[in-house]
Amino acid sequence: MIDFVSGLPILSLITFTPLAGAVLIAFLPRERLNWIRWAALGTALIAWAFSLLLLTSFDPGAAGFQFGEVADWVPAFGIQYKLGVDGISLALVVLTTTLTWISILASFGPIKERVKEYMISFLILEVGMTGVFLALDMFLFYIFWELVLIPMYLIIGIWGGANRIYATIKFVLYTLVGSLLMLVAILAMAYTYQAHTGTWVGAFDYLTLHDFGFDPTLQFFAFAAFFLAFAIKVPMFPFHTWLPDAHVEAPTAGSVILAGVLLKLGGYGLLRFAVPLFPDAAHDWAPLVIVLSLIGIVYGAIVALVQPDLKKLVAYSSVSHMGFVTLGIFVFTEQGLHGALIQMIAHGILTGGLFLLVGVIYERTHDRTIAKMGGLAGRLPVYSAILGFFVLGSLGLPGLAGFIGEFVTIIGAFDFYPWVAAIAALAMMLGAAYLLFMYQRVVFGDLSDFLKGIGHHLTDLNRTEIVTLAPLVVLATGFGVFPGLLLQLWQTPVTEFVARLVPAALAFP
Amino acid sequence: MPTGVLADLALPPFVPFLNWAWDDLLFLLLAGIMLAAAVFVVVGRNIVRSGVAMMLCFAALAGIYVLAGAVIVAAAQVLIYIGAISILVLFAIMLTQSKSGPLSLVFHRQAWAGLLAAIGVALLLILSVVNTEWPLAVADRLWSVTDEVALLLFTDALYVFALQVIAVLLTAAVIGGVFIAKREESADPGEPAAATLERQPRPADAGVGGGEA
Amino acid sequence: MTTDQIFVTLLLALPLSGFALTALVGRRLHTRAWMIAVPVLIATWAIAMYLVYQTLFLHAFGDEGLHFTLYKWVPAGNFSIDFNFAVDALTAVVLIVVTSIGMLVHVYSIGYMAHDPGRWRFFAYLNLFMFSMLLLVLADNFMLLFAAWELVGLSSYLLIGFWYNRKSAALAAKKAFIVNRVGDFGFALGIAAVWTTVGTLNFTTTEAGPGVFQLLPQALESGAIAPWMMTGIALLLFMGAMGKSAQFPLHVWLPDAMEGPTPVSALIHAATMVNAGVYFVARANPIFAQTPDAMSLVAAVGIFTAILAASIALTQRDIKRVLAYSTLSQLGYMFAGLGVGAFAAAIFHLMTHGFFKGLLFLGSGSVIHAVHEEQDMNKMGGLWRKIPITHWTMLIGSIAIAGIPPLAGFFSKDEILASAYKNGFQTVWTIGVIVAVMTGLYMFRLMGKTFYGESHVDPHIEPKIHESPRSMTVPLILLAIPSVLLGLVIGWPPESGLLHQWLAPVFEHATETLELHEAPFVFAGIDATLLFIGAAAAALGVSFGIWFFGLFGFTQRQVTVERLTDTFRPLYTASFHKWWFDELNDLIFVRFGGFVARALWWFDVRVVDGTVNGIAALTQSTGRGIRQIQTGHVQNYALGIAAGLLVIAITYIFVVAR
Amino acid sequence: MISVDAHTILALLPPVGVALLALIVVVVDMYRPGRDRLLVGIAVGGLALLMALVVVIGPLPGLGLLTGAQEVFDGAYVRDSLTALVDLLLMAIALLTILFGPDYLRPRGLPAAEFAAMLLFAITGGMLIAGAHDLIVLFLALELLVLPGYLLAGYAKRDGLSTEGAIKYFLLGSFSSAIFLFGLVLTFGYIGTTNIGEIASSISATLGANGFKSLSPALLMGLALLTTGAAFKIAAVPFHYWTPDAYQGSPTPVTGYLSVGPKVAAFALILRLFVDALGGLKADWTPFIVVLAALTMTLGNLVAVGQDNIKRMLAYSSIAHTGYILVGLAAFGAAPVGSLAEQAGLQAVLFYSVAYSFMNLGAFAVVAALQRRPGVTSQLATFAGLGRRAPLLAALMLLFLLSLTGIPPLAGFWAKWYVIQSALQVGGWLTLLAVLTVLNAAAAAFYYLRVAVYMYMREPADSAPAVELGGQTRIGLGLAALGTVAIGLVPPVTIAVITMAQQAAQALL
Amino acid sequence: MSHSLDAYLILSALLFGVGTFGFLARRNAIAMLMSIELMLNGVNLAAVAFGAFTPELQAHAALIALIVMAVAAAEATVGLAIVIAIYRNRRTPLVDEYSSMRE
Repeated sequence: MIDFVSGLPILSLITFTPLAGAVLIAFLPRERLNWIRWAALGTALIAWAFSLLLLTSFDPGAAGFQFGEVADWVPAFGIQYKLGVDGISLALVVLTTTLTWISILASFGPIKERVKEYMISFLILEVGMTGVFLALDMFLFYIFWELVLIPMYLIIGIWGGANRIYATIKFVLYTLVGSLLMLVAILAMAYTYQAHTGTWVGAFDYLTLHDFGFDPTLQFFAFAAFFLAFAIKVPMFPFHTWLPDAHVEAPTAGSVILAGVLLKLGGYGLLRFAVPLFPDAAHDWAPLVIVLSLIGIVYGAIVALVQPDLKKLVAYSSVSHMGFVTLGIFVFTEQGLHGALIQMIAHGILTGGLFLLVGVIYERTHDRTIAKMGGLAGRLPVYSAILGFFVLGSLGLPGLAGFIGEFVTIIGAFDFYPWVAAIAALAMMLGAAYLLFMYQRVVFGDLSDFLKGIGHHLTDLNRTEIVTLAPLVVLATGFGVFPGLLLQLWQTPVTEFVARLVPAALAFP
Repeated sequence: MPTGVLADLALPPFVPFLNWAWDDLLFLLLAGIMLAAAVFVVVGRNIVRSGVAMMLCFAALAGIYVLAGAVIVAAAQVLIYIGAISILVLFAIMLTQSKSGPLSLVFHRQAWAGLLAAIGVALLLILSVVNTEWPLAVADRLWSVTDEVALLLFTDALYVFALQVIAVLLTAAVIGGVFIAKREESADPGEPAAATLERQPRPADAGVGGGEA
Repeated sequence: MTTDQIFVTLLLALPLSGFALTALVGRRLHTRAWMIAVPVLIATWAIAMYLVYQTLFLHAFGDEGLHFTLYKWVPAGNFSIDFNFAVDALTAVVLIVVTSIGMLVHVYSIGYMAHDPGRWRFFAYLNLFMFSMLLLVLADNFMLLFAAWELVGLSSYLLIGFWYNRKSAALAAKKAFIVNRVGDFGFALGIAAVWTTVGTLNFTTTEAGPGVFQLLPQALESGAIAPWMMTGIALLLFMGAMGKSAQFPLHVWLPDAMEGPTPVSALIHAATMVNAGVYFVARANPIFAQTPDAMSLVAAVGIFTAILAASIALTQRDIKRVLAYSTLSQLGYMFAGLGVGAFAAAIFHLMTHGFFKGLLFLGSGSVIHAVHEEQDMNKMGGLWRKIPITHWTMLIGSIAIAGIPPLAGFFSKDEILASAYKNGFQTVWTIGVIVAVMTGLYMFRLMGKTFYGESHVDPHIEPKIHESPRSMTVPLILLAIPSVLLGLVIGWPPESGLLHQWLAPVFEHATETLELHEAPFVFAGIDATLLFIGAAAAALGVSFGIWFFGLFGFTQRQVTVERLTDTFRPLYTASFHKWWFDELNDLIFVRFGGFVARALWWFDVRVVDGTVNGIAALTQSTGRGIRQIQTGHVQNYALGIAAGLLVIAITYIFVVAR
Repeated sequence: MISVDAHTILALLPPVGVALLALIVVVVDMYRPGRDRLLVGIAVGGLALLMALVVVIGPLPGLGLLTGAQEVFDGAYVRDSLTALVDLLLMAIALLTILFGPDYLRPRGLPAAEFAAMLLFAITGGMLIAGAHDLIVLFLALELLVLPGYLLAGYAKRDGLSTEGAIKYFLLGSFSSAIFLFGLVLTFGYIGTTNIGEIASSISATLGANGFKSLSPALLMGLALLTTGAAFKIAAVPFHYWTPDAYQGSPTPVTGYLSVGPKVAAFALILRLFVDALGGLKADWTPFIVVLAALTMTLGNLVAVGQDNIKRMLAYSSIAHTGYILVGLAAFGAAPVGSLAEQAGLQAVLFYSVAYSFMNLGAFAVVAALQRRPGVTSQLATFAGLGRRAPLLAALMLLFLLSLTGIPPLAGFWAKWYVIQSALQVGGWLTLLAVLTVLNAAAAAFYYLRVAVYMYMREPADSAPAVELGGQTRIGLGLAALGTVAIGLVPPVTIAVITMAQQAAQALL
Repeated sequence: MSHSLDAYLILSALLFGVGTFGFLARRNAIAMLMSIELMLNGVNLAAVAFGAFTPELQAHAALIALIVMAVAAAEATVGLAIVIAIYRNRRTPLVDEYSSMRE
């Protein structure tokens, strides 16, 4: 424990440092691209450093939330500015801060237009994402949740590809439908609380509501609303179709954050809010959610097999991988949850890396069509090797983080119901199939004519790109070999989570 | 017995042959004139004649007001409606050079639907008033209370207040009306030479142009 | 940590660091890229031998062997998996094969890969493979073993696809990985089932707590799980073994894997990795022993693979493919051995086969090298004088694999067949004997077509043929020695040789459970008869081979072969086309699977996304529709208001007030 | 006899002051014609002064010389918290409109004097509506509100569209006035009074004991006529037809005013009529409000989706917002008598009106600023590339649009928040209405974001003229933005508005 | 008949209805304006009728009628001003030709 951290509003610092940076950048002259870039990177690095500081001071053994910060906000409704961190949110916060600076760094080259707006958007995006993970007040949570939307809307819409407007509007509308219904549910929840206790105090407080115990009808509908919001974000089948579009059109860094953090918001929401607040409803809904997760896992993988576009392939692979997250959460076993969590982190790291790599090749060739690629191994050996690393990580190679996520989830799912695990495990085969198929076509063979036409622009990774990728490689390996680093971080909340839910454990069929 | 205005006249109590009260006859007569004139107002092809018919209608209505004992209202009706509003309307007709024309110019294509709707509204109104027991109403109508009206107008706070509001209203209407109706001597700078009309939909790429203000 | 524990750790750390170093700096070493990898491997081999010595000869770790935990790997609540190792007799035996052949292949590769610009990658991958393989052998729990299992798959993938600009290599690598994944799918589920049932994944009982091999039989006994569940678990686990050891129907990847450099074929696809399945089933013998149904299935799959592969091997023209199918066939033997309960015999065959098949592959590599990367046997012939060391060592290997006494193959193979017969699997035995005949035939077909008779080598290459460098021939010679002697040294007398003594504690319980009453081998009666039949079958096969394809100066009977081929044309075609398994797979997975995937994609775009877009479009078109009521005509608007008034009034008066 | 005491003067001072201000403007213009800046100064200064005066007079929460409702003129006019709130709001609306109006009018050769005078007269009417406690006063005030409105709509008298909008507005408005008037007379004839308090007590005492069932057909007819008239004024579907045409045709600043001023006043009218006078019958009129609300928001949004003219789009959007506000009224109606939810509903109506005024006026102010140069159309294409051409203006537009969408933590979000919350407090059918509201809000995001798409994601036309902002427009925009942000984000402001709305709601009950 | 409230009210309703019809059916702006005047007169008639039959309301009703007249005058002023303005632009008094803005 470092003592001085306990005196700092460290969570607010992490959350709002990027905002300060955004304000700073707003005052920088538009033409000074490098000032803007470095200011953004510096801000993100400071936020990252704060998050690491938090990590060092965090006590994984302690129950409940730590480093809490509370201030009244709208006392009329008992709305508070309330932040707190437990192992689960801590891991995701650090993932967020890490991926943010990587993304910003990765944008140095590709983003040449309206750099100022871009960096501001990105930093505000970070505020929203971090805030979602730290908020302990339903209202505050909702604010941060929506705050994420606008910067992402701009990032896709302004700096995206040809069909970006369709993609970004689809993204926003889809997300908005879910989140607005969630708002209704939050309000209904708060009102029910108020009607029962006669006071608004605590009506939005997560911890209070957590122990309140809502009646079944409310649980049913509120869960439905929460679930919809989060399922869209995750995204679960059949609410996933915004994802391929958004990914294909988003700029590289946007894709990285989208896949790396934004999807996690959904998973986090499910396990932090939807399930603990409405345990009975969650229990009733679980079979449906599990079935959808399984469909997502298999379906996403199969559809990924025939994608002609690299980004679409990775996008559909996200659908498949995130299926493990929802599956893990809703089997209500300790292993399932552990698996889901580590899968979230792993997916963030690995898919983030894949998108960075796709971005690298896109920047050089202005194309992502798999069929036009081929033979990169000879020309871009480092690139190919690192792509191979992420492909293997993504298909769940032991030793890398993705394996732990999938395997532990399968264990948890098997504990719940063997056939569920069996179907989920199909992803092992299908994942290998589509990823290796892609890898083979892109990397192996002779250099394609299209790539030959690129000429000397087709260069291997430069130093910046390696700097952006190296941390991801290290993390993916580190968490694959020492998953305990993560697992022990969130052991306490996971235990609490499972204790609240007694699953209807089915025996061996 | 005839009451009201007709009470002073030495008339037989009932209309000969019809056995109606005189004021009933008068009422029917006026009502008939009024309705006929009103119908003419709305169906007449020549709008100038419509205007004149409207004056007739208002005049007949003034008579009915008298019958109903509201002499002051009748007087106001003559002054305001016949004297002011109708003349205003006629002026407007002249100014806009509205002429008579074929029916297609008079009535909108959906006039039949308008007729149905109007009949519906009228029917509903009639049905509802007929089927209503008016709790405050007395059996027979009362005689004029002109002085009371005057007294009320200047003593009842409500009407004093209303009068002030009407004053403001008329002021505003006059100031605005004059502005809108008055012809500009010359086009001001920046004004498009001739106001052009903008039709929807317009090509999406038209960034500039058109006369829409 | 004790010294032995450090050694075990080093056993893994050395090749891993070798991999890392070579990957990082190997490129700058140019032709000396081997300079990290090979010494590392030699050191590894030395340590392994030390451990083998400790385990097998000094019995230093007792019957249970050495168990220790490096750190807690996956502490996911009560799913708590250690990074732990075990060195017992079984491990030690396999270590001998793995490290010895591994070391020799490394040395061999110095010469073989000398002219390949990618050699640094090659050595890096080889070291990675050795690390994975050693981890697989040393792992003391299912999950760690599974991890290693996948890692060897990865190394195999990398090495098969080593010549990445060859499309066939890339495809073969992908195929190998994916087919293995099919097996791993079952394996993973099996592991999940094990954990769900007993709550641990540790193999054996240690201080840390009871292991699976103790708990599962207990659970069965106590009725906590039904027998069919036990069978289910065993079969799921066996699925993994089938994938890795290329058993029917997951055998399709192995022949294609010959796209890799020949040393890889020798090391991974003949001597070590493909044996992992055998090793694992032997390791899991306490589970399999509980479920006779599963055992029978293992035996059936094994022996079917044996004859299937042998039948294909008879007609292949590519020298490495013949060896590949031969490997399949021999692996089939091993599984047959496992299935009939002859665990030790299977491991015995694993050992001997490792050596002689490694030898054969390296030899074939030497041949291919000599004829300038030509693999078609129809373009060889008469090479025995030009590359004598290669020829002689390969001849030894061939005799060994054919099962001619007293070479190694004879002992191991016949032990399996004899056990099959004695344990009541007469069918297995019968087929096994037929396969033995076929083995002799296809091996000597290979020898004949390659080394004897007239030369069909390209005349341009013919004069350039020369024996391989010493770094290649020395390993051949070193491998030839155990191919000859190993059987006699550790396999005699049958069923109670040195190997059996070593492995007895490992398979003790299984043998008891299966109630195999081991009558000691006597050189008479049924034992001798079986021994004789085995030897005779081998001799018959070899004779046919020599008869048809020659030996040294004996002439080949081309005409006879052709007549024979014509007579059995349908059979020949089937064999030549490998019974159309690739075509079948192509149909099912590539074509049908592709169709399904495309259909789902269509579904995704048109139906799922179509619904989303449809809702949006519907909203827009509804909006466009409703817009029409805004006609721009005041009268229309007024009519609308009047209609609204009517509706409200009528509802007020006639509905609400009613 | 009439007694004019200090309280009467205090109570009437604000509307009288505004009317006088209008006259002052006219008179000053007579003697110093064309001095727009002076006029604007007078009007703005006067309004600011009067706003301060309202604050001084009260009754506002914890403020004002008047502490409770002050009835004057025998109860014909009442100054309570509702009056004070609406007064303030209308004056703020007028102030903003006068600020950004002249910059638009001047280049078109239109005088500021009549504009300001009409505007001030109109809001005098609106302010009188807010305090009207007698149907006659209500009607007169309504006429005072709308007659200058018709004139303002046709203010650009040489422009075909402006006059077209004006005549449509006028004809339909007069039609509806006649309808309203008939309803008034029928009510008068039946109940025998026009005083709202007396009507209310009469209804609650005897007539409305059994709801509509106990009413005579004539009174029901009267109510139907009143409902229609009122629904017309707030532009609820199906009485909304005039809105798009009038809004589109009017000079843009006028459109801005029309979209908020008359709407706020009309809602004050609805509150006085339906809550104050007919509150006792609410069980029977509530279903109609529910249907109206549902129809209004849905139709408004559906039709707005396809619009290419931003003024027309915002017109439909304003229809949709009317629907949202009606949800608050419906919540009041459906809530049990005397419950907190009743108050919450009214509070929501008022809060929404406040928030809506600022953001909608702001949006129109941006449009007006863009159209400063005559000839610039209000087609969406005008906005193309605004993010580059005028970043600040674009950012403000984005702010207003986001607020209209209901993105937290802007004012519009809180507005929706209250509306939904009040609906949820009641539960039952109102929950469905709340859900419909948020679905509508999501659909609305589509067209609001479309503007953002044009601003940020489309390239400007080459001929796009530079955008210059007038000084007054700047101030106006700044104030509107300040309101939009502060109501949402600055707790004291939020609380102040909430409390005002709350007290106003209490005053009505 | 003239002694019955209903008679007056029916008459008022008829006048209102005729006005409504005119408003809905006529194309000329001024004719529509006149129709509105008819409607307002219908309302006035109703007000006067109530006054005539209700002692307490008699004077009030008359005042209401007067007020309505004043409002009608103001409306007419404004309306005619607008009609004149649009006539200047469009050269037609036919309202349904003012449909530049729709949908």
